[in-house]
Amino acid sequence: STLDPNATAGGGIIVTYKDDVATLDPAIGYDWQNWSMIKSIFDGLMDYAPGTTDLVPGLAESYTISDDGQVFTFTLRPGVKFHNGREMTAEDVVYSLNRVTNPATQSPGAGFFGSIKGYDAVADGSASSLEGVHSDGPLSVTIELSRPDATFLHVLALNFASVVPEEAVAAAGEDFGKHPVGTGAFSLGEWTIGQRLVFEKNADYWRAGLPYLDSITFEVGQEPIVALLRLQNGEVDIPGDGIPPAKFREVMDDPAQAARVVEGGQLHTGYITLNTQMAPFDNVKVRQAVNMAINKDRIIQVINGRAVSATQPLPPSMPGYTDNYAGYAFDADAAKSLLAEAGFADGFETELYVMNTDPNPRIAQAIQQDLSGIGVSVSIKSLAQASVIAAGGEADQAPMIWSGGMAWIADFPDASNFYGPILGCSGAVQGGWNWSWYCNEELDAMATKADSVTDPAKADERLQMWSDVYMAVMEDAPWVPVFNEQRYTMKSERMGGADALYVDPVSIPVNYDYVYVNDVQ
Amino acid sequence: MFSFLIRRLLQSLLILLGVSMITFVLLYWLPADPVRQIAGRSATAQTVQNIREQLGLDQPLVVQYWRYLGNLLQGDLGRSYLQRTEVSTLIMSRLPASLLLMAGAIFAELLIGLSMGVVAALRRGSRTDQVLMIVSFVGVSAPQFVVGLLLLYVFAVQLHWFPIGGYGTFSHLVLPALTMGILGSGWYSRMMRSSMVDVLRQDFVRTARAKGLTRRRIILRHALPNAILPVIAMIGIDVGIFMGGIVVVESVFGWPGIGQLAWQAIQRVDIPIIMGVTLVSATAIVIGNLVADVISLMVDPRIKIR
Amino acid sequence: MIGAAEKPSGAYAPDAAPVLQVSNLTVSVNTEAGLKSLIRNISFSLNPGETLAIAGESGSGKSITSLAIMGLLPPPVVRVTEGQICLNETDLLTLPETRMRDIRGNRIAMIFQEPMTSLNPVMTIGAQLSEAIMAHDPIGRREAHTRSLEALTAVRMSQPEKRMSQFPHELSGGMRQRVMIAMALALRPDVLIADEPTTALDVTVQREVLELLRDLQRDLGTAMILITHDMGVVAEMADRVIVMQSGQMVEEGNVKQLFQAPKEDYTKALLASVPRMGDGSGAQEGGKAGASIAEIRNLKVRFDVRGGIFGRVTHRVHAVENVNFDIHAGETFALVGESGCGKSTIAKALAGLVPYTGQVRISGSEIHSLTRAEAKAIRRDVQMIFQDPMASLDPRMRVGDLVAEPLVIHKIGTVAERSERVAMLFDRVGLSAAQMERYPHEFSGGQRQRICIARALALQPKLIIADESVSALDVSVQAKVLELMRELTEEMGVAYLFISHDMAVVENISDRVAVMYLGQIVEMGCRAQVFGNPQHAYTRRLIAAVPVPDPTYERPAGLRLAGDIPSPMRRLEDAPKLAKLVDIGEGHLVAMQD
Amino acid sequence: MSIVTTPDLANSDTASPKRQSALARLLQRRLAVFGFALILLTVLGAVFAPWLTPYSPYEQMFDGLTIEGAPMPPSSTFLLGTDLLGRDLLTRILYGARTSLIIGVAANGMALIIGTLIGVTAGYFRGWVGGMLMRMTDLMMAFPALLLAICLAAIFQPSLWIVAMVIATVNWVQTARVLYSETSSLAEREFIAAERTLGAGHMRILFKHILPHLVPTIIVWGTLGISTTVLLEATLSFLGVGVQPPVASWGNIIFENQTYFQAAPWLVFFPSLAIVVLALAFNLVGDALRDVLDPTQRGRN
Ligand SMILES: Nc1ncnc2c1ncn2[C@@H]1O[C@H](COP(=O)(O)OP(=O)(O)OP(=O)(O)O)[C@@H](O)[C@H]1O
Ligand SMILES: Nc1ncnc2c1ncn2[C@@H]1O[C@H](COP(=O)(O)OP(=O)(O)OP(=O)(O)O)[C@@H](O)[C@H]1O
Ligand SMILES: [Mg+2]
Ligand SMILES: [Mg+2]
Repeated sequence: STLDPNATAGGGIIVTYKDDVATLDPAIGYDWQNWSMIKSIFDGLMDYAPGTTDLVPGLAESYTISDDGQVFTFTLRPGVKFHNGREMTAEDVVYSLNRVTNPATQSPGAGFFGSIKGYDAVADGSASSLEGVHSDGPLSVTIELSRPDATFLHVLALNFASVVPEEAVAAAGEDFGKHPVGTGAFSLGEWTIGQRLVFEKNADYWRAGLPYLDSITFEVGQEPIVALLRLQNGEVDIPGDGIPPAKFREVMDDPAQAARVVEGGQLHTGYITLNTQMAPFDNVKVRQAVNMAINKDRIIQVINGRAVSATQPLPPSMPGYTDNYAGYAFDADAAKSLLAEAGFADGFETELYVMNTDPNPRIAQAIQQDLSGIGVSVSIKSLAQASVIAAGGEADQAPMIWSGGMAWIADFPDASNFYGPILGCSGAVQGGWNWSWYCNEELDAMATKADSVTDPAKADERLQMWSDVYMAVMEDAPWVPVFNEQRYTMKSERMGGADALYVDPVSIPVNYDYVYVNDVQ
Repeated sequence: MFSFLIRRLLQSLLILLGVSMITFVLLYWLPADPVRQIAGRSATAQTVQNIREQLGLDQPLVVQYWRYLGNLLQGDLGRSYLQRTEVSTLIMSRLPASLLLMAGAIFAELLIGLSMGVVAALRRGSRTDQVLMIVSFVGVSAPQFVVGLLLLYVFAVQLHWFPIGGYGTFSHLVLPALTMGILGSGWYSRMMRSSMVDVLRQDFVRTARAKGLTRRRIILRHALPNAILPVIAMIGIDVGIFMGGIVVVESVFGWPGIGQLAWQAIQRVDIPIIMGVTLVSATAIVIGNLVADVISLMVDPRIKIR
Repeated sequence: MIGAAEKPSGAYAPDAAPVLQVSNLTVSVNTEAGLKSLIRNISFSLNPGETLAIAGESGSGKSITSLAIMGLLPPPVVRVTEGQICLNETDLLTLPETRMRDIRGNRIAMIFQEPMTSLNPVMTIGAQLSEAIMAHDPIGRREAHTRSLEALTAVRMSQPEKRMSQFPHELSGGMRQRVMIAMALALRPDVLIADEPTTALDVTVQREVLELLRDLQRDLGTAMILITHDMGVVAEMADRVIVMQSGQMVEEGNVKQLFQAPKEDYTKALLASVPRMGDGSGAQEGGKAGASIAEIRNLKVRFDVRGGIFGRVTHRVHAVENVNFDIHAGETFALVGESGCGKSTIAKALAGLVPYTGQVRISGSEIHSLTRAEAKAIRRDVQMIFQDPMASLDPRMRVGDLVAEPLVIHKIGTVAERSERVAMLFDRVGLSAAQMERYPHEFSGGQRQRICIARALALQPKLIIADESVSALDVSVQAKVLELMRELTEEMGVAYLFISHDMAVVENISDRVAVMYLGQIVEMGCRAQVFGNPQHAYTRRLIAAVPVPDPTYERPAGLRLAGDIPSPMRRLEDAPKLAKLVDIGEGHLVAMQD
Repeated sequence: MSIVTTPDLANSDTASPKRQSALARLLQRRLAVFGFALILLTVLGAVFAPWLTPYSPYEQMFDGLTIEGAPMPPSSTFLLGTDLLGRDLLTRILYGARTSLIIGVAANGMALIIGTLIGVTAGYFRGWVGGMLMRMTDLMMAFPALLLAICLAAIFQPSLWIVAMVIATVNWVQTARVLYSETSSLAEREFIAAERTLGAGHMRILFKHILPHLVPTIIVWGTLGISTTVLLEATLSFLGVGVQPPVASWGNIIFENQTYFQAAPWLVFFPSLAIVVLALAFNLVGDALRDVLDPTQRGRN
C-alpha cells in the first residue's frame, strides 16, 4: 500500500450511528456497523487493498500454497506489536484460530473455517485445538486444510480470522468485546456505552505513516435524520447510517451537498425468496412467472433510484458475474400465461414476509401490487427482523420473503459467498438461511468442484464454473433478484482521501485507516 | 409509616415477581429464535445446537425461569446474547440518562400542565380557558415523533437555541424533556383545572380570604397544595406512560437511555436485555407509585396509613 | 394578650357611635333574566360591644348580608347594587381590594358555619393562625407563633401547645370552631361576624362555644353580628335582633321585646315553630304501646381497626355495646346522645347495613336466622330516613323514580299502578304529582326530606328509622316535617325510631327515650321519666345544654363541661366496662354510676 | 301549621321541565353539534370512501411519484398529495379512517369496558375479589405497556382485530384505577346505603346508581383514549406488529412517513390533523354529553 501524497496526519472525525455498537470482539462482531471498526482495531493474516476487493497480505509478509492447494504456509511480519505493547507471534495466530472455532466462543463465523483440518473435532467439542494449524517458529504458521478451498485466503481476511493476544482475552474474559486489544491502526480509547466510542491512533502501527487520523469518535444513538441535520450543521463528519431516504432528494438536489456524496457499488443483492417446498412455489413455472411479474425499475424508483436492477444473485462488481445475461424481463402478460400453464390461471393467495424497517415494507407493497397484476394476491407480514429470520428457517412457514434489511452483503468478494448457506443444500435445513429451501445436489457438486480449484492460474475457469452455477439457479428461479443497492456515503467538507475509500467494498461506511482531514495545520 | 413502607415494599416485590414471570412466558412464546440471531447466517446446525445448550435455552421454561430468578437474586441479570455484555452494565450505563430525561419531562409537564391548569381554573369560562384546554388537547393527541422532530427543527436547526440532539448539558435536556412533557402536560392541565375549580369553591378558601390574605398567598399556599393532591397520584401512573414514549423521544434526540436499548433488543430478540429493561422499568413504575403514595402521605395529613 | 383585663369590660353601650353602619344595602345577582336582588334595603347599625343577631330561615339572605360586609361576595355574578356599609366612617364599598384586604381579618373578622371545611386541611393549626396574624401585623414568625398560642389559650383550648402542630382533621368539630374563633379574635377586630357558628355542633359543644363567644366578647368589647336560625341561640346571646325573610328585614328590635311581643306575623310564626323544652304537647303519654315490632337484644357492633405490616387487627371501635330495647307499634322511640355515641350504628344494624352480634327481631323473626329472600321481605317492614336528604337521594334520578324504586325492587304492581301509588304518596307528603319529573337538587331541603319520607312509606313499613332526619332543616320546615311524621303515626300506625341530638325536638315528638353514651344506653324510659326526672348525670348535662328560646331565662351556672368525649376505640384486650341498667320504677332504667 | 312561606326555586316555576331525550338536548349545543358533524363526516368519509375518490387506496400510481421517486405535493389531481409509493393520500386517509375508527372506537371502547368492569367490581365489592383485581391492575400497570403490546401482537399474528384486542388489553389499566377509587368513594355515599335499606340488589345498585355517576369519568377517559389508542396502533404498526401494510390507518400513515416531515410535510400533517380533529370532535361531544347527562348541570349552559 502506498501513502496518499496529499494526506496530512492528525485531527479527528466524528461518525454517528443510530444503534449502539454491539461488540468489538473480532470473533463475534458480525454486523456492518462494527465490521469496519473491528477492521481498524485488528488485523488478520490477509487484507484487501484499500477501496478495492484485491487480496493483499496483511500480518503475513508472504505465504506459499502447496500444489494440492491444501497447505498454506505464512511468514509473519516481524516487529508487529499489539496495543498492549507485546510483539505478535505465530502462537497468537494459532490461538486466534483455535479461539474462533471453539464452540465456547459462540462465534457466528466459526463455520467459515470448516475447511481447516480438524475443524469438525473442535466443533463437536472432541478436540480443543485445530489439528491443521500450528506454528513453526515465532514467525511462521502452517495451516492445513481437509479439502481444497479456493476461498480460504478470503476467509483469512475476514474479521473472524483477526489475531488477538491470548493474555488480553484471558484478562477481559467475556468482556473482550468491550476491551479489545489488537494490532490494528487504532486502539480503543474510551467507550461510554450508549453514547460514544473513541478510537485513538496506534502510534506503533506496523504500516508506517498510517493511520492519518489521530482519533475517531463514534457517537451512537443518533437518529439518521438528526445525524444528517448535524452534518449539514458542520457537527458531524460521516453519518454512519448513510443518507436517510427522507433527505436523499434534498441532498442530491443541492449541488454543494451532492458534491460531498460518494456513490459506489456494493456487494449486495436484494431478492425475494420463493419457498420451493411450498405450493405453489414448488412449481418452477410459478417461480418464473413471479420473476417476470416484478417491475424492478418501479421498485428502484420507490427507493429514489438508489440501486440498479438485478438479473442474478451476484452483484455486478462481484467476480463471476454473468455479463450478458438479461434475466427475466418484466413482462406481466408472459407471466400470466406462464401461470396459466402451471394451472394457476386465476392466480393464488400467498404471503410475503418482510422486515419492518423502512423502506422494506414499502418495497413489499410494490411487490404486492406487481403480483396482483398477474392475479396473485399477496398478504404482507411485516415483522421484526428476528421473526422474519425465524419464519424463513422453517420449511413450511414463509412462502415468500423480501430479503431487504437482512440481505446478503458479501462477507468477502468471492462468487462462492452467494451460494453455500443461502442457495445450497446445507442452508436448506431448519434454522438455516436458505429461505427458498432450494436444494439442487448437482449444483452443490458443481460448487464444491469450483471451490476446489485453487490454482490461481485457473481462476477464470473457476469463475466460469460459478457463473454456470448461478445461471442454473436462475433457470430454477428460487429467487427473484430485484436490485443491487448502491452506496451513498456523505462526508463533511473537511474529509479527504480517495473516493474509493468512502465506498470501500469491505469497510462500511469508510476505510478509517486511510482517510484524513484537510483542516489540520 | 415504617410498617406501611415495609408492606408496600413487599407488595412491590410481589408485583415485580409477577412481571418477571409474565415477561418470561411471553418471551418464550415469541415466534423468534434468539439462537439463530446469535449464530448468524453462516452457522452450521451444530453451532446452533451448541449455543442453545450453552445458553440453557434447551431447558424447560420452568427451569430457565428458576435459574433466571436465582441469578436475579444475586443481582445478576445475565448477559446480552448479542452484545455479550452484562445486562446490568448495559442498563446501568443508560439508566441515568433515562432517569434524567424522565425527571426533566416530569418537571416540564408539571410546570406546563399545572400552570396551564391553574390559569384556566382561575379564568374558568373565559376565552383563555377555552384556548388552553384546546391546546392541552392537541398536546395529548399529537404524535410524539412529529412533535420531537418539529421542536428539533425549529429550535435547534433553525434558531440554534439548543443543540441538535445529544446528551451532557442542561441545554441538551430541554427539547427532549419538552417533547415528552407536552403529552403529559395535556393530561395534567385538565386534571389540575378541574381539581383547582373544586378547591376554589371550598370553604377554607373563603376563610383565607376572610383573614385578609393576598390573592397570591391564597392561591399558592391554600388552593394549590390542596388542588395538587389528586394530581400526585397521577405521577405514579405517569411513569408507566413515559416508558412507552421514551423509545421514540430518545431516538429522535439521540438520548442515550434505556429506551433505545430496549428497542434494539426487541428487534433482535435479545431476551436478557428485554427482561432486564422490563424489570427495570417495572421497578421504576412501582417506585414511582410508591413515591407518589409517600408524597401524598406527606402532603396530605388526612390520609390514614392502613 | 387577649382576655387580659386592660380593656374596660365592653358592656353594651347603646348611645356610643355605631361601629358599623349598614344602610339601604341591596345585593343582586346577575342571571340570564337580568339583575335579581337577593337582599333589598337592609339597614342596621352595630354599636361597640353589642351583639346583633340576624335570624331568619334558610335562604333569607343572612349569609349574603354578612359576605357583603366582608366584601367577599362572589364576583362578578353577585354584587352590591345599592347602599353603604360604613365601618367607623369608612365606606367599605368604595375601598379598593387592597385596602379591603387590610380590613378583613383585622378589623372585621368572620367565623363560618362549617368548622369541618372552613380550615385548610393540609396546613397545621399553628400555621393557619400565625398566617392570619402575620397578614396584618408586621411581626416575625416566632412572635406570630407566640401570639397564636395565646389566642388558642384564650379560647380555652385544651393542650394548646400540641394543637399548634396538629392538622384540622385531628380535632373535633368543637375544637375546630374554637380555632376559628381564636383566628378571628387574635387581632381584636372591631366587628366579629359569626355565621351560624354552632349549627353544625352537638348541643353540649354548642353550649361551650356559645359561652366562650360570650365571654370573649365581653372581655374584648368586640361588637358581634350573630347569624343563626336557632331562636334559642338568639335568645341567649343577642342584645338586638333582626328578623329577615326573603331578602328583606321583617322586624328589628330589642331581644326581649321581640320575643315577648313580636309585631310581625312572620316573626310570630317563626317563634311558634321553635320547639321548646318542657312543652311536649304534641305527644300523648303512653297508652299507645301495641305489639312490639322490633326487639333488640344484646346488640353489639364493633369495627376492627387494622395496623402493622400484616394488617392485623390492633384496635376495635366499640360503636355499640350490649344495647337492649323494644319498639312497639305506633310509638316513637327516641335515641339521643352526642356525636359518635353509636346512634347511627344502631340504626344501620337495624337496617341491615352493618354486621352485628346479638339479636334483632323484627315482627317477631330473628333476621340472622332467615334466608336472603325472607330477610329481604322482612326488611320491607323497616325503612330508614337519613339525616341529609340530599345525600340520600341519587342526584341523577328523577324523584318520581326514586320514590317508585322500592316498589320496583320488591316487584310490586304494574308500571301504571306504581305511578299511581307514587302520585298518591307525593300527595300524602304534601308535594304535587307534577313535581315527580324533577331531580332532587331542584327541591328545597324540607321538600327533599318529604320525598325521603314518601319513599320510606312506599312499602308501608311498620317501623321507620329517622336518623337525624330533621336536624338539617330550618325550624319552620322542621316543624312541618315533624308534624307530617306525627300525622302518619296516627293514620297508619307507623312506629319511629327517632334519632337526634336535639333534646328539644326529642321531647316534642317521642314517646319513649333512650340516652346513649359511648355505645351504651345510660338511661331509658318514657318521655316524662327521662325529661321530667333525669337521673343519669349525662342526661342532665344534655338537657341543660339546650338553648332556651327565652331571653329572660337565667341559666343555672356551673354546668361547664370539661374535655371531649372519650373515644370508643380501644385496644383488643381492653374491653369496655358494661353499664348495668337498673329499673328505678315504672320501667325507668338508669345506668349505675360510680 | 304555620304560615311561613319560603320563596324557593322549586315552587317558582310551576310547569315541570318536560322529559327531553338526551340526544335532543345534546343537539341544542353548538359545539356538540359541531363535534357530531365532524364525527359523522369521518364516518361517512370512511363508509363512502369508494365513491368519494376516484383512486384505490392501494393503487401505486405511475404519475404519483416523480422520476426520482419523490411523492407529489397537493395539487388538483391529488388533493392532499401522494405518498412514498405514489398512492393518493386523500384516498388513504379516507380508507384509513376505517381502521382508525375501529381502533379508536372499538379498541378504546373495549379497554373502557374492561377497565370499567374491573374498576367498578373491585371498588364496589372490595374484599378479596376487589383485592385480587386491584393487585392484577397494579401488575398490569407495572408492565411497560408497549412491550406487552409488542409481545402479544407478535405471538398472535397481527391483524386489525388482534391489534384492537391487544390495545384493549393494555389500555384498560388507568381507567380501572380511576374508576376503582371513584366507585369505592361512591359506594360509601349515603344514597347507596339508602338503596340498600330498600332492599336493592347489587346489580341494581351497580347499574342504576353507581354506573350513571361514573359516566363523566368514563367519558373523559374515553375521549382522551381515542388519540392515545390511535397512536398506539401507529406505534405498533411501526414496530411491525400493527395493522399490516398496505392497509392504511392514520397512525401508520404518520409513522411510515414521519421522517419526511420536511421533505413532504403533507404526509405527516394531514393524518396528524385527522387524529387531532377526530379526538377533539369526540371530546366536544363527550363534554357536552357529560353535561347533558348530569341533571344537576341542567340549565347552566
Ligand atoms: N352565588 C349566588 N348566586 C345566586 N344566588 C345566590 C348565590 N349565593 C346565594 N344565593 C341566593 O341568595 C339567597 C340568600 O342566600 P344566603 O346564603 O344569604 O341565605 P342564608 O340566609 O344564609 O341561608 P342559610 O341559613 O341556609 O345559610 C338564597 O336564595 C340563595 O339561593
Ligand atoms: N365503619 C366504621 N369503622 C370504624 N368505626 C366506625 C365506623 N362507623 C362508625 N364508627 C365509629 O363508631 C362510633 C359510633 O358512630 P355512629 O355513627 O353510630 O355515631 P352517632 O351517634 O350516629 O354520631 P353522629 O351524631 O355524629 O351521627 C364512632 O366513634 C364512629 O367513629
Ligand atoms: Mg486493520
Ligand atoms: Mg347562610
